[in-house]
Amino acid sequence: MIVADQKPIEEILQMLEPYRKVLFLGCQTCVAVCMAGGEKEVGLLAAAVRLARKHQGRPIEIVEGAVKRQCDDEFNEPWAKTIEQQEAVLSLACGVGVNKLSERFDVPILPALNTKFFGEVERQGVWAEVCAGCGNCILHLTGGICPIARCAKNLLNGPCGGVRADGTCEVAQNGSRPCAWVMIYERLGKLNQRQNLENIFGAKDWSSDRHGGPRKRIREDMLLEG
Amino acid sequence: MESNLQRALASKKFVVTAECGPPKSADRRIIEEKAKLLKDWVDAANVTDNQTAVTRMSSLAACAILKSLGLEPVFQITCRDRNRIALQSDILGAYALGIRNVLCLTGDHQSFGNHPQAKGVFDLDSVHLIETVRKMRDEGRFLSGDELTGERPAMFIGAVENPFAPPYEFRALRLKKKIEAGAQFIQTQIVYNIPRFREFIARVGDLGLLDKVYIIAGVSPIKTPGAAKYMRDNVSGLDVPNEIVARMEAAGKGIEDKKARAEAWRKEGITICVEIIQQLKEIPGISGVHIMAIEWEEAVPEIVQKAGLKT
Amino acid sequence: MSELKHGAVAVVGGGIGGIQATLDLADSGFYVYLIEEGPAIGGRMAQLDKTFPTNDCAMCMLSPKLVEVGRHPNVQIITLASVEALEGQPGNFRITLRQRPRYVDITRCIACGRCIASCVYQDAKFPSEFDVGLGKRKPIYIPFPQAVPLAAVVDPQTCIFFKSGRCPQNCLQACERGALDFTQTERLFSLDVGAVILAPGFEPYDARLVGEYGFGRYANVLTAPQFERLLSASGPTMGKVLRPSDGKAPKKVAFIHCVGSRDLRHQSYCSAVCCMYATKEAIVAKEHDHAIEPTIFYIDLRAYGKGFESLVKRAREEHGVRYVRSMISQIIEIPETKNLLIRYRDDSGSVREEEFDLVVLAVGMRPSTKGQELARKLSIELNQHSFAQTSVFSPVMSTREGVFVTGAFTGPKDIPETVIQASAAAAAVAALLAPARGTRTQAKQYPEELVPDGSPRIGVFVCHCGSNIAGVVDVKAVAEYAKTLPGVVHAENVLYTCSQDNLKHMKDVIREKKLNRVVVASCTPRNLAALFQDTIREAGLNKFLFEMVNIREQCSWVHSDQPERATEKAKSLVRMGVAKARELKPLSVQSVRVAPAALVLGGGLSGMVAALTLADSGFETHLVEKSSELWRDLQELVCIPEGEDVQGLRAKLLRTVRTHPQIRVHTNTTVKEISGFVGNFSSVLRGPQGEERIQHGVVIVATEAYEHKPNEYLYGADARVLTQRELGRALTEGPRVRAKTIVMIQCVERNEKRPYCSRICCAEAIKNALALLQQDPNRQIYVLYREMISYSFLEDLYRRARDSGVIFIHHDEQSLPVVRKENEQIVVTVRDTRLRQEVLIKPDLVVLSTGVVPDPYNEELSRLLKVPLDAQGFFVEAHIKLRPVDCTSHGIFLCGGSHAPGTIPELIAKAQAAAGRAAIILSKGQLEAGGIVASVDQEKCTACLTCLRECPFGAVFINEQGLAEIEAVKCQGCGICAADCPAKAIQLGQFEDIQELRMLEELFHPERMSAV
Amino acid sequence: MTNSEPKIVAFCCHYCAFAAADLAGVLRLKYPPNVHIIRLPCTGKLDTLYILKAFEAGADGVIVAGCLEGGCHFISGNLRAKKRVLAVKGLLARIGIAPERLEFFNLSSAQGDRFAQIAREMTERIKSLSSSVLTPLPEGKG
Repeated sequence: MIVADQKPIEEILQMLEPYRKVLFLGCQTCVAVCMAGGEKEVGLLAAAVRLARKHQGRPIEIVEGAVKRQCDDEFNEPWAKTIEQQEAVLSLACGVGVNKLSERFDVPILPALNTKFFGEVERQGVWAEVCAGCGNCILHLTGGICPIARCAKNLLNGPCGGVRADGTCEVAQNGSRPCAWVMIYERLGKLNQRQNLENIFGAKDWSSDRHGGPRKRIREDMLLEG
Repeated sequence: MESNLQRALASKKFVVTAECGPPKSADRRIIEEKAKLLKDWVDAANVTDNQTAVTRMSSLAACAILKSLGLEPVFQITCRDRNRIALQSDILGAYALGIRNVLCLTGDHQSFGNHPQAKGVFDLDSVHLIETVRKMRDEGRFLSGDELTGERPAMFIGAVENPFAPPYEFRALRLKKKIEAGAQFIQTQIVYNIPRFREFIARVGDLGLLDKVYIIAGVSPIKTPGAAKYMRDNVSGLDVPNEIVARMEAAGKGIEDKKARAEAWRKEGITICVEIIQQLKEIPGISGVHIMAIEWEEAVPEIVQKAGLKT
Repeated sequence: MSELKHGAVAVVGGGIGGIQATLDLADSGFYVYLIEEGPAIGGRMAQLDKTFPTNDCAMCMLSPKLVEVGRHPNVQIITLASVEALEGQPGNFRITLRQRPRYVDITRCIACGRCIASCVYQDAKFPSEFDVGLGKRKPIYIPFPQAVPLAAVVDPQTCIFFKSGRCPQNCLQACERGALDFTQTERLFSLDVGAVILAPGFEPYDARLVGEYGFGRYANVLTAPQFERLLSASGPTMGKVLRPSDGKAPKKVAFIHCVGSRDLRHQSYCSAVCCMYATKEAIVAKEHDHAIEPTIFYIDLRAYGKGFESLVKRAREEHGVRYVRSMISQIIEIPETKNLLIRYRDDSGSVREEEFDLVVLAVGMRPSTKGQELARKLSIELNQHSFAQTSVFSPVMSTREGVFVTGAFTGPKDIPETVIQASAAAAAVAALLAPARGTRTQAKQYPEELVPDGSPRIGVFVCHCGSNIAGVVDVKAVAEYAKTLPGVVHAENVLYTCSQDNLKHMKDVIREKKLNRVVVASCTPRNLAALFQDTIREAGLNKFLFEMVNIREQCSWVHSDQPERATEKAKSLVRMGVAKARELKPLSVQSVRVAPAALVLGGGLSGMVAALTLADSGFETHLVEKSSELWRDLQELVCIPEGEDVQGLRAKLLRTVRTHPQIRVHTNTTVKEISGFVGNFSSVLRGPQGEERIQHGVVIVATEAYEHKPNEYLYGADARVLTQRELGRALTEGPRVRAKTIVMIQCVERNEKRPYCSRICCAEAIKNALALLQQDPNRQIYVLYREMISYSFLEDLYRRARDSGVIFIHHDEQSLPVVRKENEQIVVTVRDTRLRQEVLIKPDLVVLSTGVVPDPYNEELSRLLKVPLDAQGFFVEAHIKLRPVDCTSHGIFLCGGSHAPGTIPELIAKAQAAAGRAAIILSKGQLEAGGIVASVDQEKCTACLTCLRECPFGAVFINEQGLAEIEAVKCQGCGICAADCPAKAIQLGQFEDIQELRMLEELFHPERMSAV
Repeated sequence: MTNSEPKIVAFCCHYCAFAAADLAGVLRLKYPPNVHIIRLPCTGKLDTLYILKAFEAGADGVIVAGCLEGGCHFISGNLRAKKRVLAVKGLLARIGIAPERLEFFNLSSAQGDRFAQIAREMTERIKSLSSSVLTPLPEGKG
């Protein structure tokens, strides 16, 4: 799932400063699951912003809503009329939703969230990045643990010298993250696949990552035109 | 054989290298002073590449200065700040400036330095970098396969390894990968824990690697008990036994005068370092020591002398 | 017994035990007369501030139970009554009661307190029974604020009217309800019942009898029950710990253990609860006033129950409670300061004197005089300590058939043990009277529910409550105001909303004005909401179309000094109530059929007893045992008590279980899967004949605990080192033990990992020691121990062992005994804390008390049943005090050693209790699901799993569509899921967001409303 | 409303805090009338939104009162509520509302006096805060 974080309220208030009539539009998919932009967060943020603006003596009128998935036009369409009546829309979706709304509507679409990463739920309230979406998966060789996403230095040939004695990564504060390569080493041991580590992993072809420029995926057989 | 360091190692000499950190300024005199301090005492000097991710004078430039002063430089180059295009370009440039030794590292993470906001590059890892330099030198090709159109950089290729970070059993294997990639000499993390280092060397021996590479063990004199404790408790990848901390503490015990106490510590730090070097000399397969007297280059001559390494 | 049995039961004693037995029986189809000697039910527990080991608030736990009993349709509470006689036989008794006059009609009294305020005694001057004499009351009083029945009572002993006949009787005039009646007289009457449960409880030992402690003479020596009242927020000092002598806060507080207990001059037995309640009181005192420095003087610290050990640990480590192992022979009061001087022996053995500001005597439990009288009148036998005589194998049966005994009447015990016995007694009664189940109870018939259509039509009833509300709040203005609120079509004032005539009036108004919502503004919904809900239901409205506004306890009573503002507030509260009422929705309650069968997991002693109890109550029971035999090994799972024919018990149980028509025994069988929920479980059993699916309404986990096999003290390495069970086996089955010198080591391998007390080992060691001496009186037996846990009557056994020459050597937890071999001679050394030196013994036999460990199979069961284990692998109960055999997951019950270690009578009672609790569900036939439960809007659910992870009751599941859904039967209605749902897909009935938000919106906006 | 007392909403759980408020009444204790109680089955039901909505509706202070720790009738509802309140306090501070206006309390059903005391304390606390919740900031930060 896409994991996002709500922007600091100060930043949101600053973004909203010029506007007096705004739609707060949440997204009920990934960002709802990671508790950043679902209907509940829309309500909370709207209440907080109203309070803050009242406090500043500049009340704001907020319409609240949430759609199933902001990354699809069809879900956003029922809101078209409302959106057109607003001075701006504050999107509580990931960056995709903000882009999508911006492509469709001539109203400023403001991001309420910082979109962070693809993540797993480590436990309730904790999300962790485990996939970098690099476009060239090697997880079958690394015991299902991704060194691109989970090693701070994207190392492909084993851990650097900065592994703490307890096996955690020195980059993560107070041992909050295990070294990906220690994990890979142990996991491959369990799977009896340590031989995977003996050969050199060649330099990665980053052109499939976003370093190759914005990416697009096309499935010809699903195209409706032509 | 264009590298003096390589020549010294080939002649079975127990070599000494030292670290020479470039300044956080454009002042070449600092390099000159350090070069003067080290020149007669070491076989080569490593120039660090924005060590701990703190921005300093470029290691390439500092190497060139050392070279001009007659001190053999080891050009440290990290993957943190350059992609494969820049890395290869710097290797070519270094060679053109007369630099013959290169030490390939991944580099400390930018979050530790003075620009934690920086984007870390990490296009390649150290193994890839070693392989890339070897490929340019031996095959005359860039990493992509594209051909060099003229002189190849005949570099003496070095790498590093840390025997003191987990998973310990994996460290020798990782060294093997580096050797297979093209590493000819290895400089290790600072050794304080001799038994653990012996274990590591034994594993390296088991893999049949001791004949294939020169291993230069890292050492570093400790200035104060505080520094010892700090390294023991806070620096990941360093293994400082309690016994060393205790020796440092004991050295200053009962000395009231601050200066005298600092001097006692300094002496003990150097003594410990010398003792470690002497033990390392006895380990088969160790070809030399790399003295990391960070911002304490003046200790190097004393250590070299006391360890009986000056011939 | 050819006659039909009666479906009614008399429960004598309204303490927690009587209450539990009453509720269990009333919930399973029997009519119960709850007979209480005093003016209110609640018993000793009502007087407690907190309960160990969790330090939960006693009243918080008890009060809902009191209310439940008070309004249970199958319960009649008879207060101020005692039993005079019992005639007849099991199934057909006639019980005769004598009821003293209350002088107050409880059907009219509303506990407003006007009579009390008007009493000629301006100040309360008589010692309050509830506050153990520390507080004062008047001759007319309400026993305590949460009392049930909640009504005043007149004490004729102190009332001027009765004493002199010359009293203006202001109270009569003050009462607006005409509830007082000084013409009431004593009444003698009889009831027909099928069985009787006696739960008269205990009395605290009279500390006056222990003269050396000066209780009654020294102002600052209190008993523990008194101290409990000082700690209580509703006690005489409002929870402040103050010295009686000068009202100052004490700093140094001493607790003296075993006052009246373990002492041949008083009571020889151990009172079983004092060690823990003193520890609790010390902690709570410290929490109330951090400056207090508690010191506990004890002989043995008996922390033997579930969670006790950790409470003591917390007391020592977190709260700094000081424990001193020393008997106290005397307390001396210092006349000037009224401080108290205690002389004791400290750790080093030297005698010290220390001054304390306050001393609390941990008085023991003694059999109540009422109980002894009861026994005489009912011709049941008492034991040597004057507690009810029971047998090891029938722990809740008296010597008279059909009369059951429970709680502290059978011996000193704590609340959970009492509750377990109460449920066990109820289960035994339910089995005895199974054919008469449902003959005395009636299900109420309601008219068909009207479907609310169109806009809200709200009726508002504003209660005067006599002058309780109307004396402060301008209730007329409130009703007038209510009329102006949108949706309100009717508003009126009522003198007493709860009176029978008004309830009828309400129903008429609902019909006449076609009301579809009702708001009652009166007292707290905690007491009467159910009554009003029932009333509107009788008028055809869904009972959830009701909202109650509290303008008494939370308005008129707290703002009587500001009547105008109280009126304003009452208006606001009514406005909010109406706002919520406009949004109310009818909630449906469905009946779910209960599969009338039980699954009992574990075929040991507990499993067999549970199965038999269920089967005797008429329910099909599957008894599943993973090994090849039921109760395979006599000694392995239970500690055999001295002189009891356990072999005979086992044989009898095996025979009855095997031949019982309602029991199906599945040996060599394990459970492969369990799905479903309370009332409707579906399980697959895997046995020798393959797999079988069974449907059942309840599950009882009855796995036992095993003796721990140690790794130290040469066990397994030398044949002369045995465990207690192995010795027990040798003593009963041979070969003959030849040793002359024997060392027994207690608490073997009880450590950080296994910190709990196994409860049975001390008694087992003593029993074995006595048996060894019986064979050969010349033997030398040493028992090395940390604390001797010979609680309750086991103390007598302990004393007998000491008298017989067994040498008990105490050692510290830090200096454990050492066992080694020197040239084939076993040598045991230990540091004796009393002698303060190392002792060396060369025994021929070393016997290890290793404690018990839960069945490792629990882990699998825990996974299958989705019920938690604690860190040691024991099952966790729903509530350590009041629901000791229930699981948090409804429909699953616990007994056996792997819920908690116990002796045979304890295990039997627990098994009966679990079976009884389970039988309640089975006897219902149908379960109600719905009402105030959460539900998921499937359109909105994003399946984020937050609710699934958070639900404390495991009520959430992911359905076939991959979305969250809530099992209404399991949902308890807390609303945690609704509050945290990030998609706002979950709503809790009766507490929907829209309802709550409307209340908030209108709270401070009266102007908004007047515009409508 | 003509009085100057701060307006306070108290979200109380049914089993403990609401019962304690009842007990305060039974004991005839006194506290300021502007404390209005909203009953929840459990503080676990307290949606953080309710707190903000209470302030929006004009409350000057909000009390959330649940059972003692370990004493929740629904096992963990009060622990959840406590965390939520902590989070909202942080948010309040950042939108210019003194976090002291919101407080979480644990109390048992036997603590009638404690309830009255809380009601009085919160009233005093809020009175002592300089400005009312929604008074515009002196420099309406534009």
